[in-house]
Amino acid sequence: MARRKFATLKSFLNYIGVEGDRTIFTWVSASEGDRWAQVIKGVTEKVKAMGPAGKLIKNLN
Amino acid sequence: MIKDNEKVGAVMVVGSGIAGIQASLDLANSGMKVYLVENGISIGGVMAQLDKTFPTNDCSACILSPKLVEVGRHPNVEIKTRRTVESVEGEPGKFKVKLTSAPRFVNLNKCTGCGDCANVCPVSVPAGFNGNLSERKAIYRHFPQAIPSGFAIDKIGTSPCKSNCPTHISVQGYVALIAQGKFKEALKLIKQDNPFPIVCGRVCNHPCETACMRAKVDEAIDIMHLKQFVADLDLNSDTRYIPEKKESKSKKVAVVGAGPSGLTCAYYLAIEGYDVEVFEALPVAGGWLAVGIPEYRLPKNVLKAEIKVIEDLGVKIHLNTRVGKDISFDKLKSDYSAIFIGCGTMKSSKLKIPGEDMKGVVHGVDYLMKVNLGEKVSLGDKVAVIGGGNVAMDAVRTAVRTGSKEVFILYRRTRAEMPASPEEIEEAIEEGIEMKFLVAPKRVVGQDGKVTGIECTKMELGEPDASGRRRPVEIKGSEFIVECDAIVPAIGQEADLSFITKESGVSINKWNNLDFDKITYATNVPGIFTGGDVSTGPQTVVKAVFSGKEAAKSIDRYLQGLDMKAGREKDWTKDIADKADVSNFAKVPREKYPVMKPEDRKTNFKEVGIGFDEAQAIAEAKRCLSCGICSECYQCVDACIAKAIDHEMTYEEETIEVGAVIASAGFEIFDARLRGEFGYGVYKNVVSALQFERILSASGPFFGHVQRISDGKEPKKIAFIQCVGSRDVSCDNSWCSSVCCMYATKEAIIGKEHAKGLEPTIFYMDIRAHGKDFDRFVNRAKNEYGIRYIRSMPSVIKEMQQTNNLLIKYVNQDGTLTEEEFDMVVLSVGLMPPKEAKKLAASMGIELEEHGFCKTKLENPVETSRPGVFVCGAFGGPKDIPETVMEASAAAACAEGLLAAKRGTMITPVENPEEKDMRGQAVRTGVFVCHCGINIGGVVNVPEVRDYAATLPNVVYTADNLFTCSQDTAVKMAEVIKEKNLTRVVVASCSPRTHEGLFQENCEKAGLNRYLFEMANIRDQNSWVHMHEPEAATEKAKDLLRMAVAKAQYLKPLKPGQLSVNHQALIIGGGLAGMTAALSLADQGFASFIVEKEDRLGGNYNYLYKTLEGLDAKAHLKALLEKVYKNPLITVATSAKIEKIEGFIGNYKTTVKAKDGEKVFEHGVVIVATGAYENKTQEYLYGQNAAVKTQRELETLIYEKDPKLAAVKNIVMINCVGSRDKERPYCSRYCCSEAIKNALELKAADPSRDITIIYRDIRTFAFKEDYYKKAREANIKFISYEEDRKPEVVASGDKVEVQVFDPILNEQVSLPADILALSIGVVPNPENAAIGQMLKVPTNQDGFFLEAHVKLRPVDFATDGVFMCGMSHSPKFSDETITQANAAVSRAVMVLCLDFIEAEGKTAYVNKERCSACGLCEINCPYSAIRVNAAEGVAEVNTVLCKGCGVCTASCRMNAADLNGFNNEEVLAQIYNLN
Amino acid sequence: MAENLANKEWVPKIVAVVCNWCTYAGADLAGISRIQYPPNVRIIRVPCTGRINPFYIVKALQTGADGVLVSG
Amino acid sequence: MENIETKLREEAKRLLLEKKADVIIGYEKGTLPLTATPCFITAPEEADKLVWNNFCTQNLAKYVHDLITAHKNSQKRVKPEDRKKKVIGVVARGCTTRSLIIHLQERQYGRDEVYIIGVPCDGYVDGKGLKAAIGGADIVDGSLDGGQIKMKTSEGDKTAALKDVLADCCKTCRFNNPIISDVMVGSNAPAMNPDAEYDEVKEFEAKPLEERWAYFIKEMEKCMRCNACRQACPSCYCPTCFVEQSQPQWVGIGEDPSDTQVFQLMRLYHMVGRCVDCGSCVSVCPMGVDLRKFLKKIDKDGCEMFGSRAGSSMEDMPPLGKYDEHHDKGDFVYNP
Repeated sequence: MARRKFATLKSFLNYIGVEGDRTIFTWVSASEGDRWAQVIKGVTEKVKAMGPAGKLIKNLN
Repeated sequence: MIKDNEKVGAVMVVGSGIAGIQASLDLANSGMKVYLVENGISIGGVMAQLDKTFPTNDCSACILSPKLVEVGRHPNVEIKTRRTVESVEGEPGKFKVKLTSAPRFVNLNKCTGCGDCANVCPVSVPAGFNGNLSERKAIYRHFPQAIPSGFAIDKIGTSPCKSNCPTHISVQGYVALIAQGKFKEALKLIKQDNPFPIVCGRVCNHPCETACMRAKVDEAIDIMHLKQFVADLDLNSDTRYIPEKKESKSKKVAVVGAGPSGLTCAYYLAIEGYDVEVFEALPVAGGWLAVGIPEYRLPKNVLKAEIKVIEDLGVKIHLNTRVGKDISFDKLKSDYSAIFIGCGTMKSSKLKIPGEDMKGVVHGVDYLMKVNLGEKVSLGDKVAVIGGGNVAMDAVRTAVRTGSKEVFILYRRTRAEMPASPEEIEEAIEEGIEMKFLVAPKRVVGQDGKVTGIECTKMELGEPDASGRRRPVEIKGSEFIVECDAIVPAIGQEADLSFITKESGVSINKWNNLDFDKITYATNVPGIFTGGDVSTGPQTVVKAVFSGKEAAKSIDRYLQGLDMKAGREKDWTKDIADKADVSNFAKVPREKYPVMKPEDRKTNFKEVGIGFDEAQAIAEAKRCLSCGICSECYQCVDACIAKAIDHEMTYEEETIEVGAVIASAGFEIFDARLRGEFGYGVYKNVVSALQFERILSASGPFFGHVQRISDGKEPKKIAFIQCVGSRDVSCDNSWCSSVCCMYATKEAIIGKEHAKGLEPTIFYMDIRAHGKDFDRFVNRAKNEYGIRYIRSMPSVIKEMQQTNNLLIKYVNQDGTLTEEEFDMVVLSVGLMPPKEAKKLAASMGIELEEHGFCKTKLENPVETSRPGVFVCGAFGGPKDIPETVMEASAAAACAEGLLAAKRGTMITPVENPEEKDMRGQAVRTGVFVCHCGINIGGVVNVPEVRDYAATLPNVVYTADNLFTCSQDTAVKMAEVIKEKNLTRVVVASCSPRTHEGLFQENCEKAGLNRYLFEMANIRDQNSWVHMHEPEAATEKAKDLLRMAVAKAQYLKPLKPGQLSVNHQALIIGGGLAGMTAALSLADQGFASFIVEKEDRLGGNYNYLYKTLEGLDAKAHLKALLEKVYKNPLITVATSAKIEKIEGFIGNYKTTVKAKDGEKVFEHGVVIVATGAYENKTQEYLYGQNAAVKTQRELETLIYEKDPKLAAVKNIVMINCVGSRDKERPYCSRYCCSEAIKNALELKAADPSRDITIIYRDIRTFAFKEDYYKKAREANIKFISYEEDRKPEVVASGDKVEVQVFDPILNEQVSLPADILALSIGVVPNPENAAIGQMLKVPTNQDGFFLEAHVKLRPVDFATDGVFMCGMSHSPKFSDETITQANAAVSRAVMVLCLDFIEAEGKTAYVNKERCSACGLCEINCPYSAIRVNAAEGVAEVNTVLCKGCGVCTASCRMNAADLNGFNNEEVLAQIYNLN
Repeated sequence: MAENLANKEWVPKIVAVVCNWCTYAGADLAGISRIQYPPNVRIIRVPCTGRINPFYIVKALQTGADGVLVSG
Repeated sequence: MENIETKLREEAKRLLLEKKADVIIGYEKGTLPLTATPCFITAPEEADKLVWNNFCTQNLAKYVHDLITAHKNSQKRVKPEDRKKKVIGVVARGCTTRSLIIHLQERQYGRDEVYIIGVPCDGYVDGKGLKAAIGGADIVDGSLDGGQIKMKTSEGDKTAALKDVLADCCKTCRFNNPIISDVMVGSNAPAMNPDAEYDEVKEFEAKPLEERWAYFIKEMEKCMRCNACRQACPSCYCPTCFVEQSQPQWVGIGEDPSDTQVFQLMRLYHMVGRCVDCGSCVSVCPMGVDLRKFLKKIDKDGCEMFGSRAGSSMEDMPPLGKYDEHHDKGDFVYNP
C-alpha cells in the first residue's frame, strides 16, 4: 500500500512540474549498510544535479 | 521425585542459536528464569550467518535481530557466554549445573561496543563468521548486531616468544605493531618490560627467536633486529619516548652498579616516583654493555643514548664512585630507603693452568674493558682466544680489529656446543678467524716470562653433562703446542663483593654470588635487593633486565608496605600457545639482515649491523604466525576509554541451580575437506554453501557481490553439488541433512538476483522439498529463474590451471558421461552433530543416537534419555529453522510443564517510583549530549552542540557526558530530572534501536513516563559516517537534535492498555495435535475445551498402526485418549461444530453446537488443530479395481494380519498421487516414508516378494534416510518418474499391470501387481476457510493456515491469541505434530499465564470527531487491530493487538487515526524543524 | 543548515523518512561499519514505511528540502 | 427524454407510496433558463417536479451522503434499539453510481439505505462553455431540440450544438450509464468517446517540466480557496477536512502561494482511486481553475499503475487498500 502511495505521489508531483527525482523511494534492509551509503551518495548526486529546490517552498520571512 | 515446592523455577538453555533463543524467550515470557549458556562469544548461531531464508527469501539478519535484542534485554534471561557445562547433577525439578567460564578479557558491563579496540588491534585472523573469507581482529565481535554487543579477545595462551623471553615482553605484540607500521606503539610496548631495546636489539641472545614457531614453516622471525629497528627510529627521532612518571613518592633508593640490571631497576623505580641514585665504579655507565661488548657490536654513543632516557627520567648516576671505597655500603644503608645491588661480575675467571701469570696472557674481561675504555692494547700478531662464548667472540674479533694478524679460537667442544650466538660465530668466521675445536689448554708456554705458545690437548665428546651438552673428555697423550704471541682466556667471570661488609649481614653463597629470593630478588636483609650477574653468575642482558625490573616491583611494594610476593608467581612454561598446525602457511624466507661487508669492517670498530629499513621491517614482521592470536600488545587497553579491557581475566567456575535443562547445541557444518575429490581447501573456487551464503550477504566479505575467490571476478557458470557429507556412508554420514536442497535452491536464486548473468546448476540425487511451500519455491527456481537441476552426483572435480575454472565429470541418467566446465563450485555441505556433542552428552548425562546426535523419545521428540533434560533444534537431528523453532517452543512447554508450580518465583519484577503527574506541567526539556568516548566527541564538537541545545525552545537543562549509557550518568540523569523538574528528556547519542529502552528505563526510575523521551542519533548515523567532515557533522548533530527537541515538545505520557485474560483455551480439532495440546496445557495447569467435529477423538491418528521409527501408534493413541478423558482440566465436545467465535486475545466467547445442544465457552486463546485429510483419488483405477489400494488401506491389511496378504507376491507402489501436481503443487511430506515403511514390513514378512516403488523424488529426510537405504538393501526396487510421464495402470483380472518408463533402462517396463498401493497426498481441511474467517486469520493458497512468519513464528498467527498446530499448518509426521502441539501450548501459555495483557505504548488511536468510518484502516491493518464500529460510525483500535506500525494512520485521509509516539504532530514538528 | 557552509559548494538538503526495522537498522549498520557518505541527510525515523503519510513528503518539500527520500 | 422523465416520476411516486424510500433526490427545473437543480422529494405528489435532461449537472451522490450523515448524526442521541433507518432514493447516472459505489465501498452507508434509480446519460451542458459559445450573452430563455440548443439571449437568438457544449468530462465519459441500480429508467445511452479520455493528460505530460510547473502555479494562483470544489465533490466527505485541522495544522492559511499549491495538491491526491470525473468541482469553481487537468492524471495513473477505475465495480477494493506483488510495477523504486 505504501508503495502505491509513493508511486502515485511521485508521478503526480512530476506531472505538476516538481522534478520526480526530488522524491525518491527505495528499500534498504537491516543488513545493507553499504547500500544505504550508496543510496545517499546516489540521491545526493541526483539532487545536486537538479540544483536547489525552488518549488512549493514556503517563504518563511 | 522432587516435590513441587522444592522445585526451582529456572531453566538452563545450553546453546544459543535460534533454538536456544526461542526456548529462552518462551520460558522467560511465561515466568521462568532463564540462563542462556553459550560457549561462543555471542548468541545467534548459524542463522546469524545466513543471508536469506527460504522459501520467502526474507533477510535472515532482519528477522533474527529483533529476537537477539529481545533476549538480550529480557529481564528474566541471563546470557552467559564462553561457558562450558561441566556437569548436571540432581533430579528433574532441581538440578545443579556446574559451568566453567573462559575469560573474555572484556568487561561486558563496561564495553559500549564502539569498536575502537578493534581499530587499533594489530592482529588479524581469518573471520570464521565469514567462512574465513575475510579477516577480523584478535579483539572482535562476530557481527555488528551481535548480542552481547561487547567485544571479546581470543587468546590461546601465551605466545612462545613471549613466554621464552626472560623479560616476557609481548613479543608477538610488538612484531604485530611493526607489521602495521605502528613503530612508536611497538617501542612503547617494549619499554613496558625492557628499557634497553637499543641494546637488546643488537646483542640479545634472543631466546624469543629460539622459541619462534615460524621456524616450523621456514625460519624464525628476526625478532631482535625488529626491536633494533623501532629502537633506532626512536633514537633518531626528535622527541624520544620517555614514559610518564607517577607522582613523587619522596623516597630514595640506591642502586649499586650502572649495568643493565641496575639501570633497569632505576628506570622502573623512577617511573613509580622514587628518587633513584646509581653508584658506578667505572668512568662510564652501562656496565658490561659499555666495557665488555665491543664498539662494532654496540656503539658507545648508541648505548649512551639509551641510558640518557633513564637519566632524563631523573635517575642520578654517580660515575667513578666505587661502593666500599668512595662511599661505604653502610652509608647507603642508612641514607636510602632501599638498595639494589647489581654490580655484575667484572672479574675474569682464571684458566688455572701453569704459566697463566706470564706476560701476554690477557684475560678477556680485562682486555675488552681496556679496549672499550679507549686504552691501546696490542697483543701481537698471533693471538689465541680460549672459550666459545660471546666474550670469546668479542675478544677474538676485537683482536682482529686492533691489528693482530692471525687470531684463532681454541674451544674444547665443537661448534654445535658453542654458547656464543650463531650470528657472532658466523661473522667471526667471515672475518677470517679460525676456530680450533675439541682442544683444551694445558699449559702456557713462554720465554722470559712472555708467552710464546700454549700447550693443548685434544678432546672428544663424551656423555651429556648437566647443561645438556656433551662433556669434553681429554684424549690422553694428544698434547701439542700452538704458537702464539698472546693468550686471551675468555672462559668466565666472577663478582667482586669486597664492598659488602660482614656487618651488613647480606648473605653470599659459595659461588661468590648474593643469595636472593627467586621471585622478589630480595636478599636476606630487608630493604636490600639484588639482580643481574652478581646474583646468578654471568648471564645474558635480558636476564639482567628482567631481574632489575622484578626487583623494582619488589622495592616498590616493600616501600609501600605491601606483600612483595602476592600474585607474582607465574609459570611461563604453562599455557603456551602452540601453533600445532602450520600447514596453511606459505613459505616466506626471513628478511636478510643487512651488515657491512667483512672487508669493510675487519679493520675498524664501526657497527657491523646496518639495520632493517622500514619495508624490510614490515615484511619481516608480517611473517609472524600470531601464535597466541591476541598478541598482548595492550593497544586495546589504551584505546578503550570505557576501561573495559582486562587482560588478567582467568577461568572461573560456577554452579547454578535450575529445574530443567534444554540442550540446544545446534550442529556443525561438514568439513568438505573430507571429500577430497571435490578439492575443497585446495581449489580456490570451490566453496562451501555457508561460505557462499556469506558471499551473498550484504554484510559479508564482498558486500554481497558474487565473486570468485581466485580472481574476484563475477562467475557465470556455478555448480552446486548436493549431499556433500550427507547420505554418504563413505564418511559415515548416512543421514540426509534435510535442508541442503532448499538452501542450494535459495542460494542459486539469490545468486542470480545479485549477478544477473549467473547460470546456476544444481547436481542432486533427490530434490527434497518436503516443507511448506518448498516445491513452489523449487518450481520457481526452475521456471522463473531458469536454474538447471541435474539428477547426478559428480564423481570428481578438477581445477584448470590457467583459469582456476573447475571441470566437473558426471554421469547422466542414461549412463553417458559428461564433462562440463564451471567458474565456481558450491558444495552443499551437510549438518553434523556438534563438535562437542559427546562431551556435552557426558556432562549432561544424556544419550546420543547412533549418528552422534542427541537421542530423542519417539513419543516426544524434545525429550532426551534423561528426564528433565530436553532437547531442541538440530542437536536432535538435522532440521530446518521452523522445525527448530517449533521444537524450541515445545521444549519450553515441557520444561514449564515440569516447573509450572514455580512459575514466577525466580524472576525479579521491575519496581519504579510513582509516575509524575503531567497534568498542567509545562514542557521542560533536558538535553544530554553524549561524547561516547571519542566516538562522537572525536568528530562532533559536543560542547558546541550542547550550547546550541540550550538555545532551543523549552530546553531548561543541558549537559554533555562521556558515556551517557554508563551507570553513573544514569544516576545523574535521574537526579537532574527531579531537581530540574524535567518533563521531557532528549539524549543525543547513539541509535535508539539499541539504547532507547535503557534511557527510557532511566526516565521511569526518575518517575518520568518513559514515553516522554526522545533520541537523536548523532553517532551511528553521524559521527561514524562523517568522520572526515567534523564541521558538517557538528551541524548535522545540531539539526538532528533540534528536530528531536521539537518532536519531544509534543510527546505525551502514554499508559499502555491493559486487558484481563481468561485462562482457558479453546482447541479446535481433537486429533493428535489437539489432544497433545490439551494435555500439555493441563500439565501447566490450564483448562481447555476440545471441539471435535467427528464423533471420536484421534483424527488421522486412528488410522496409523506404527511409525516408520517403530512407535506403536495404536497403543500411544489409547494411552492419550485415556489421559484426555481422565483429566479434569480437559472438556471434550465431539460431533460438535463451531457456530460463532467472538472477541479477541484474552477474551473470547465461542458458541459450539454439539449433539447435546448449544454450548458457550469463554476462553483466552484459540489453538487451531483442524488437521487435514487424505485426498480422494480416482487415478490409477482406484475404486475400480480391488488390487488398487491406498497406503493407509495397505497398512491396515498388514497390521490387522489380513490372510489375503499371504498370496500377494508382486507389489507396486506409486508415490505422489495427487501431490506435487498442477492442482496441488505441494509435497505431502510423509508419503515416501510411509511407502517405505509398508514395503519393508511386507518384505520382512516374505522376502520372496517383488516390491517396486515408483517415485518422483524419495524424500526420506533426516534419519528416515536410513530406512530408504535399508529398503534398497532389501532389494526393494525404485523407479523414478517425471510429472509429465506418469505410470499407467491397466486391469488384468483382479490384478493390475503397471507400465512405467524406467529412465535407467531407458525403456518402458511393465510390472504385474497383486497389490498396487497408492501414496495419496494430503489436502487441507475444507473448513479451514470458514474457521479462518471466524478467527480473522488467513490460509495460504493451498488452503492450509498461514502462520505469522514461516521461519520464526511457525505456530503463531499474525493475530495475537490464535495459534496453530498439526496438519492444519501443513502435512507432517505424527511426531512433528506432537512437537508443534507442544509448541502451540508454549506460545499460548505466554498469554494464559498473564493476569493482564499489557499493550505496547506506541499504539494507534482514533480521533472520533474526525473519523468517517470509511474502513480503509481496517483493510490495511495487518494485525486486525483496528475495526470500524458500524453502530458508532467510528474506527476503534484494539491496543493489545496493535503493533504500532502506523499503516492505518497513513491511509487515513481524515487524519483521524494517529499513532502514539509518532503522531502527525510529532513527525511534522521534525519536518518543520529541518531548518 | 548553517550559514558558515554557505560559501562552500552548495550541498542539497535531503530528508529521509525511514522505517525503523529495515532502513534505519541498515543506516546504523553503515555507521558500525564506518562506511562514509555525504553528511547532508536528516533522518526521520518512523516505525514502518506504512506509517509515512505521503503529505510528509509534500510538507518536507514545502519546508525547503531539496530532496525527500523514503526508504523501507 | 420526455419518456424517461415520465417513467422517472412514476417510479419516484411508487417508491414513496410503497415507502421504499423516505426521500428521493433528483433534479427539478432551475430558476434560470437551461438549468436544473437538485431537489428532495418526500411526498408522492411532488414527484412530478422531477426532470431529467442535459442540464442536470450535479452529482447527487453528494446529497445522498449528506442526508444519510445528517440522519445518522441525529440518531446518535437515540437509544440503539430505537434507531430508525432512512432510505434515500436517488436519480443516478453513470458517474453518480460510481460515487455511490465509492461511498458503499468506504462504508458510508449500507446498500439497503440507498435506492438507486438509474438513468442513462448522454452528457450535460457545461454552463460556462455554453455562455462562452454564445459570446457571453445572457440567456433569457432556451430549449433543447434534436441536439441543438436554441436560446433567446440579451444579444438575440443563438444556437449551439449540444455536443459542442457538453462538459469536458462528459465528452470522453466511459461510464455514462449506471453501473448499479435498483431500477433502471430508460434504456442505455449510446457510448461517448472514452478513447480520448486521457488525450489532454498525455499532451500535458509531453510538455517540458518547467512549462508544466508554470501552468500549475498559474492555475493555483486563480484559486481563492473558497472550498467550493470540496463542497461539491461527492468524495470529499471527511467530517473535518485536513484544511481545517489544527494539531497539527497541515496547510497554512496565510497568503503564501505555496499554501494554496499544497492545499490543492493534497486535495487532488486524496482523489487517488476516488475521482469519478463527474465534473462537479469544475462546474462549481468560480475562478475556472483547470482542476480536471490534474484529476485526470490521477485517474490515469490509478488505471495504468493498478488497473483500477474509481467506482467502476462493487467488487473492487480501494486501490490504496492493497498491493499486488506480482503486477505492481517497481520501476519507481530507486536502486543506486
